[in-house]
Amino acid sequence: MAPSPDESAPAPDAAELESVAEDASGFRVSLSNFDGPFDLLLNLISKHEMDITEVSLSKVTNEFIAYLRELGSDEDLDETSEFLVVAATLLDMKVAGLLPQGELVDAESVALLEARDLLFARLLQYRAFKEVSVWFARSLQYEDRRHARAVRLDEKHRARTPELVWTLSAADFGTLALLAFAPKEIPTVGLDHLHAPLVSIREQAAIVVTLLRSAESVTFREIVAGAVEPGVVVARFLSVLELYRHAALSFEQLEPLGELTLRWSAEHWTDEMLATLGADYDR
Amino acid sequence: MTDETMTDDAVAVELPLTEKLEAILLIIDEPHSLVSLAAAVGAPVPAVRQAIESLVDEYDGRGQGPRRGFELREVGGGWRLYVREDYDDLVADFVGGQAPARLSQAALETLAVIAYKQPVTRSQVASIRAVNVDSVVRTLLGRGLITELFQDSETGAINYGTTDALLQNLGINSLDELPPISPLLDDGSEGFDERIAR
Amino acid sequence: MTDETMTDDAVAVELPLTEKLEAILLIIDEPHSLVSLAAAVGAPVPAVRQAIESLVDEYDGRGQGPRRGFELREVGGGWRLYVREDYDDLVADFVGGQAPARLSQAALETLAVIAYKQPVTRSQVASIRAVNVDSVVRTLLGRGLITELFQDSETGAINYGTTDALLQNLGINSLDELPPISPLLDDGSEGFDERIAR
Repeated sequence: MAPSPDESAPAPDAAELESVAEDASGFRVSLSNFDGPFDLLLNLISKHEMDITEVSLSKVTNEFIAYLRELGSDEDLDETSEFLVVAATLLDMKVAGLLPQGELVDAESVALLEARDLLFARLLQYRAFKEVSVWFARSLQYEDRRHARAVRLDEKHRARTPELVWTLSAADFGTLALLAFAPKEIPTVGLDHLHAPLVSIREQAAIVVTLLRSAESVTFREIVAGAVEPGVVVARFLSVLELYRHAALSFEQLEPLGELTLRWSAEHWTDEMLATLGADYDR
Repeated sequence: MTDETMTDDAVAVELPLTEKLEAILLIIDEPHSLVSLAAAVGAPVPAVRQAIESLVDEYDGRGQGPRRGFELREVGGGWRLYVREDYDDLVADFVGGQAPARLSQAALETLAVIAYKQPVTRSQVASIRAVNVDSVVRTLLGRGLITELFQDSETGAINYGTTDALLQNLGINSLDELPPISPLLDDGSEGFDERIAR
Repeated sequence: MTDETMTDDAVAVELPLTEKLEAILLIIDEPHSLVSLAAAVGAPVPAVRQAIESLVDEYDGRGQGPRRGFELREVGGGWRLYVREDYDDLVADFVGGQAPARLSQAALETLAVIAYKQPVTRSQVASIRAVNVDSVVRTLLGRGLITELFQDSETGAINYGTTDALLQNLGINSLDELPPISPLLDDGSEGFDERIAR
């Protein structure tokens, strides 16, 4: 993967922004071409000609999130939420990529690795089926052109079939028709329970700030104590990162993988700053 | 072979007339006249006549190969493949074994759909029943319970309807005497057609 | 020859197996397995297999007679007469009519998932494709390409599988002829199915 330090970044980024901007107008129209989140991911990955296992995560994540915003609220909720699940996983992976290697090997990072592997496994699987569907299309198309003998039976032979035994009255027939016309609803299971509620980084940051200001020092473990939703834990960690960027806190970690102790160190902090916190994740 | 014979057109012309005729004969239901066959294979009638005669001979075992279990016969001014008469009993036994005396539930339900929705195409029936109905429709046709009404001029789809034989079986005089089921018919099928169309 | 061969039964046996098979092949409208054909002509399966093979050769011009305009193909688990490929265009022109609507990309992918993962429920397919597949499953059911295999006694979820009609439509004889797909699939899906099932 190309190194992404500052000096080489601007040029490709600019070019990219352009291409994305170009696509953006077309994308809204062609959104339906992407049949599901994996389709979109594959498309983004192939656009950058990247190997599926070495995806430049932040690039693809940013575009995926951008496209996700275009989905809008009028789309099928089920489908939109599938996109959200993938987006959340991508974000997790992006966050993991921002961290120094080997710093986190606790339950959370293991879960993150699992989520990443899962996403890759699903993508690979989806890609395999997508590829083989080309064979299906070709075979079906070829066979469509073939002509098999399917000729009605000769009257002579038809006459030799056993006489039909008919037992239905007209009323029976009507009942049968009711049965035949009853819509064959395929029972569906709602997907609603699969979708975690959206977590706001800003809201979580407010909690983190309150916790930090209320004590001399707080460990990250304490900050996420009681958080049941993985999304909340992720959001609180993201807000810690963001607050660090704003020099609002300092942290201390005596040994790798050791306890992460956080101290509030903001000199000029106003609660208004919360409003813009994590804005990067909106884009 | 000259260069010319290597072009697509030339190769197509090279294909034997007898084989072309056999291809057409394999898929036709009704006897076709020499003129009609000639038009189908794009050859002059005398050549088609000659080719047909040689096929008749070959199938009857007067050519190089063995006799076939089918024959090419001229009936009512047209040509068609028929099972060789020697095998009529064999075929009758086979057909008898294949066709049970009672209609299956699937066949009865398909018949009901056709009875209430006629004229109706196979794909319309298939979408209402949410299953493929091709073989069931053939069975019902074979039993004379339904018939081909007309072909849609635009789509070419065949529309089916029920026959008097069904009315007799049901002991009624006209379709009007079928028990009414209209309310459900409208609700159920409408929404469904929309869904399946996607 | 002894007197015994003059009884009706014996005469029936005398008729060539290939001809009997041709008679049956001419009237069937779907592929029939060797076993089914053997039952129809009253001959042991190995003999039928041999006779079918010799018919295939003869139609293809590897026998004594000329090549035929039709061929005998093994498709969807059975044997059936087809127009020889060379003449598909000729026959298509003659028959007219429109080609059946193509399957959408979503339907093709769903079909592929069901073909390789069967028996499989809709939610399992949906998890692989990460989209709702209900309407696509309906379309595939309507085309007769997939069928409901059984209902899970615990969850009530319907398990789907492919049909012989699909094999015919693909021009293959069994699921074994599907192209192999990445071995990665097994690993990925196992863990995933468990997670998504929650």
